[in-house]
Amino acid sequence: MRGAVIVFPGSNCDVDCFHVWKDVLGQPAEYVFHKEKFSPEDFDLIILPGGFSYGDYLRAGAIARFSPAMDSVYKAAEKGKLILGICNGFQILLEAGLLPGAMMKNRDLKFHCHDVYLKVGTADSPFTNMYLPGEVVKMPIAHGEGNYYADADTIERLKREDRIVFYYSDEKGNITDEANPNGSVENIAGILNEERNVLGMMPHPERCAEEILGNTDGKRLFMSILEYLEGRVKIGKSRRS
Amino acid sequence: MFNAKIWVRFKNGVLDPQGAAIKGALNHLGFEAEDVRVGKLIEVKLKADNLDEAKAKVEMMCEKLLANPVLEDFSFEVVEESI
Amino acid sequence: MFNAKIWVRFKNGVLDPQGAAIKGALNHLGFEAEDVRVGKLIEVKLKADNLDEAKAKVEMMCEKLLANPVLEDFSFEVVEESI
Amino acid sequence: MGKAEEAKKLGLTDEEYNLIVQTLGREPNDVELGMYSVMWSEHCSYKNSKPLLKRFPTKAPHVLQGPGENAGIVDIGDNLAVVLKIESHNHPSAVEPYQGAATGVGGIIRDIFAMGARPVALLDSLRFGELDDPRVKYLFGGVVSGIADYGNCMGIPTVGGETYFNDAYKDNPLVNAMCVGIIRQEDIVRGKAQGVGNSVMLVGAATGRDGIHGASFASEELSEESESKRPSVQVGDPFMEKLLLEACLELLKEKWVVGIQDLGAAGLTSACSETAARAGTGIELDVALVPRREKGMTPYEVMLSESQERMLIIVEKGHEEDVKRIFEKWDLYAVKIGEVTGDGMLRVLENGKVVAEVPAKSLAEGAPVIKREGKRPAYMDMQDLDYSKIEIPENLSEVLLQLLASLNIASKAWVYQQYDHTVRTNTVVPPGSDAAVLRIKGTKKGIALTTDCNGLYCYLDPYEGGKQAVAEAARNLVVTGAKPLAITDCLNFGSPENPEVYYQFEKCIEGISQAARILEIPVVSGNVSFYNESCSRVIFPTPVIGMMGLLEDVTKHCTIAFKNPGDLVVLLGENTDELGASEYLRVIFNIQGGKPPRVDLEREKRLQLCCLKAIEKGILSSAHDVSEGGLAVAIAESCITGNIGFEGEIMSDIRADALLFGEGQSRIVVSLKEENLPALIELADKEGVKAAVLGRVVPEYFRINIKDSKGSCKKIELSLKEMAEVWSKSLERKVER
Ligand SMILES: Nc1ncnc2c1ncn2[C@@H]1O[C@H](COP(=O)(O)OP(=O)(O)O)[C@@H](O)[C@H]1O
Ligand SMILES: [Mg+2]
Repeated sequence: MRGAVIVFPGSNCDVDCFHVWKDVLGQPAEYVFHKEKFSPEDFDLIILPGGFSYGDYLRAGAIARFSPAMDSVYKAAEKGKLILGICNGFQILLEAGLLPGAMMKNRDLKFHCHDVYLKVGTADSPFTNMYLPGEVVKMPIAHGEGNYYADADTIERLKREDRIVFYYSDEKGNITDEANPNGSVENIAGILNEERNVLGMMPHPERCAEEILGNTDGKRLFMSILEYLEGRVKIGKSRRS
Repeated sequence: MFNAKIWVRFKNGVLDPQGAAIKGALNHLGFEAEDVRVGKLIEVKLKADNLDEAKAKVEMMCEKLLANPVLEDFSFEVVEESI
Repeated sequence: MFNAKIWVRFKNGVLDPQGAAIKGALNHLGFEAEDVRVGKLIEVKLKADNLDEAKAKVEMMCEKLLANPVLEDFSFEVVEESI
Repeated sequence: MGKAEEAKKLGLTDEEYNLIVQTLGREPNDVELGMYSVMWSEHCSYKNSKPLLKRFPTKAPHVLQGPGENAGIVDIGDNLAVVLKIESHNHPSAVEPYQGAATGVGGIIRDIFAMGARPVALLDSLRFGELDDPRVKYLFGGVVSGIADYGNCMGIPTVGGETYFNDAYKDNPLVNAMCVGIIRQEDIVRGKAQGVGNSVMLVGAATGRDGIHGASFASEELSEESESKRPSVQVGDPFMEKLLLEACLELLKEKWVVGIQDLGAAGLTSACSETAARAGTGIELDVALVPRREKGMTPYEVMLSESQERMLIIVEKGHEEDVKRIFEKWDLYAVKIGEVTGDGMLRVLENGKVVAEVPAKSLAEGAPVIKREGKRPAYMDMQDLDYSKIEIPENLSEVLLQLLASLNIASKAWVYQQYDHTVRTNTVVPPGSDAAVLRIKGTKKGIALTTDCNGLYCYLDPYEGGKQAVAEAARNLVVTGAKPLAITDCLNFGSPENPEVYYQFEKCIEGISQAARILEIPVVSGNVSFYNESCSRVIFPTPVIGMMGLLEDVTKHCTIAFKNPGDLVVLLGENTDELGASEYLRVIFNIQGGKPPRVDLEREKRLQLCCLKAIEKGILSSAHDVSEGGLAVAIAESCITGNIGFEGEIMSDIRADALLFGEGQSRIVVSLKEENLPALIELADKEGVKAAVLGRVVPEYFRINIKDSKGSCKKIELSLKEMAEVWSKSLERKVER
């Protein structure tokens, strides 16, 4: 399955995402430079990687969303292609309006780089079908602006539509304020769009997808994508019927 | 040439972590700060044919890029540069 | 109660990477920005006995905490809160 | 004012000024004088340190580039090489901690990609006064976030470092940054302006009035006046540097690139004169062609500006457009500012008119070397301490808790969790162990990295302290399973004009050289930072050792954490009756004195070999060297990081506190499955290393009994939870309060 990794000026997890899709999952991968457009037909999966696009100056993701490549991302999203935004990629998706809400500085104003526990909110997605709902997994975070904000109506809707993919939790799956590294509303760490083909998340699954790195919890996210793309799982039925 | 001063503030109701931190620090230093909000001051020098056009442009800039409507409000002032 | 508006700006000549990036983005979007500088707008609500005291306090806050004299200048306005 | 007078104001001595006049055959003009004054400052010229630095062993078959270039290069096989360098940014950080530290990181990264290498890791070695002082707290917080913001934005993981607090650094903190890169050997480029007629191009950020005279600033002691010199601090733009990095690495794949040099201290003056001097050529450039950020800059300002995020590139004539094309892709400019000439002169024009003309070699390498005499500091005679007068505390458990809470021992997670240390997905052992380990994608290999130095040891005995820094750095690599390959050093000292400081400097270098020679680890790059003092205090002599080692098979790496209940815990090496210079004396008795622990280098070498072999054989579950806080702290750290307990008994006639908390060298605490013990003993016997079982890994609690031959008995008994609590939280509590 053909994967694209968009390279914005200041992206720095582009090589990591590329490496996972190509070397760990064994799938064809390509970099797309932000100045290029592409056709939605060219790729099955489009990854917006982490980093500091345009230095995160002004607001994280605010400037990157105007890149020519983003025009193609909008089209691809519309066509139902899978879009995965990790960290800065998530921030760009929010700024671009492909996902609801906004990102603020972490509440303690510090960059946080460490492992967190995540409770899987929904496994009913192209990205998480290999996890169990309610399961607790461990992934690293590395961000200074991961404090997710949305108004109460939006949150209500995200919940109703089962679009919250990960919550920051403790090791046992309790969603507590202590387990919230950045102040995100309701400990939200990742969300889907309405059509469930766009995922934005702050934790880095690509950094925990190999044995040598001591944790493979993130690999299942990429395997889920493959399962879905290769037609072995269907999603969304339970809710929409 | 026109000079615009743009203020971008968090909306009421949005918790401002930087403001909270500064408030804490100010009170620690013995100032009695009741409330602190941190926003951005963006100064733009721009070309336009006249003041109205300049204002319209600045408004557009804010809507498209400088402020995030989910979180922020903006206001601005534009003056013609005296040469 | 008094309301202070404080503007903190980079000194002239000091590199403003944020401003440069925003200028690039604005021009990319077709706005003709000649120059962009980004500063902070800090709004503080504080207690003081009178306007002069409030002003003196704000000046001190800026010097001690809000502005970094190595790189930044500040200016401010204080008004008494109308109740 | 006469020229000679002006020269003095700029920091040049009479002798230096006369030499300039003699070299030029005339009086220098203002621009030339400015250029000389920065290039001949200690910071750029190494005039006080050059002769002593020659004592370092710098050669080995695997050294591809030793000192003298932007960074050192080491062969690691598979046609790959590791590039490494450390640098100080002490004075800028003392004045503006955030930007000072940030631009320090930016500078060291440029040194690495100036060799053509992809930077893969950063380390930071930090020293501050005690955090009770609000200004120190401000400096510490600013420095850590400056490093974080720059490194994080660049996407280069900061995987290690050290953090010490001592009043000696109160006025003058130390901020040393190290960067490590990886390169294919055929891609190595050097900073040489070769080929007469080739084009000299400037790329990256526009030039402003930043940091003019920064190099001379770094070569003075800090005073009230330094505050007024503040405008010389630059602002870093990591986003610009990230683009510059990508553009340069893309460019350097081209065969027609002749040389590249970063612009650091002394800006264009330094970059041009050094590249020309290395190649034996000259450069002619026109400052009017240099893109500016500010209006009205004079040639003097353009030549001396230390604006960050710029590089000088020398390309074959005719390829200028190709360079521009690559930089345009990254939205950066590239401008031809001059040409390589054959006359050895650095000729500066402004709109075609000559404004300065000096021999490049004289600028870059001509500063007269200053020979100084050291004098043994008087305080060294007071180091003899009579320990018998120090009473062993009753409650040793309490002592251990106090040590674990000491900021020099407690976890540094508050620092390194602000650094992205996992980006690039190579970090196999993150910060928190003795050294970081990174895998090298596409090979089976890994590299291990550390920085080490104990300033108090170096203060009390500069020679032993220098030796110890190398031994400890090597030991920290070895316990991960890596064979030490190369040193990069950052020598932080007070004013060399003070004979006692010069003595410290000379002795530290001797100690480092001796250890490097016996442990067979060459010095491949480094940096000297003098004048780290204020009117009230001189810093401890602090020669920070950055070291890099190689693991042939990265899957065999080892960490400090105990892993399995039931594992045996064994001490490799011998306990000694040493208490001097220990954190124990400092924390419990407020004594900074005594003789620092002595390293027997031959014994150290055998110990390291034994540990390496044991890890290679796969018989160890964990390995952790004994350093600050001694044996008890080392065992406690292995417990806390493994979230598991220990129970053991030690028989010894060494006084209890020296046994538990003394910092005797050449010791490693390992844990292993019981069935592997015979193999370890056999290995230890063969290498002539003592191995003694200390106890076992157990769940949850921590208990050490010690007995002497007279049957008297002492013990430490703590719960894992209380130990973990103080060790993990002390730093955070102190900074955030
Ligand atoms: N400033 C820092 N930046 C990054 N990592 C740090 C820093 N200070 C300490 N560390 C990390 O914390 C751990 C303990 O450091 P230290 O006590 O100096 O170890 P050791 O005594 O083995 O040399 C190491 O992994 C080190 O890399
Ligand atoms: Mg150690």
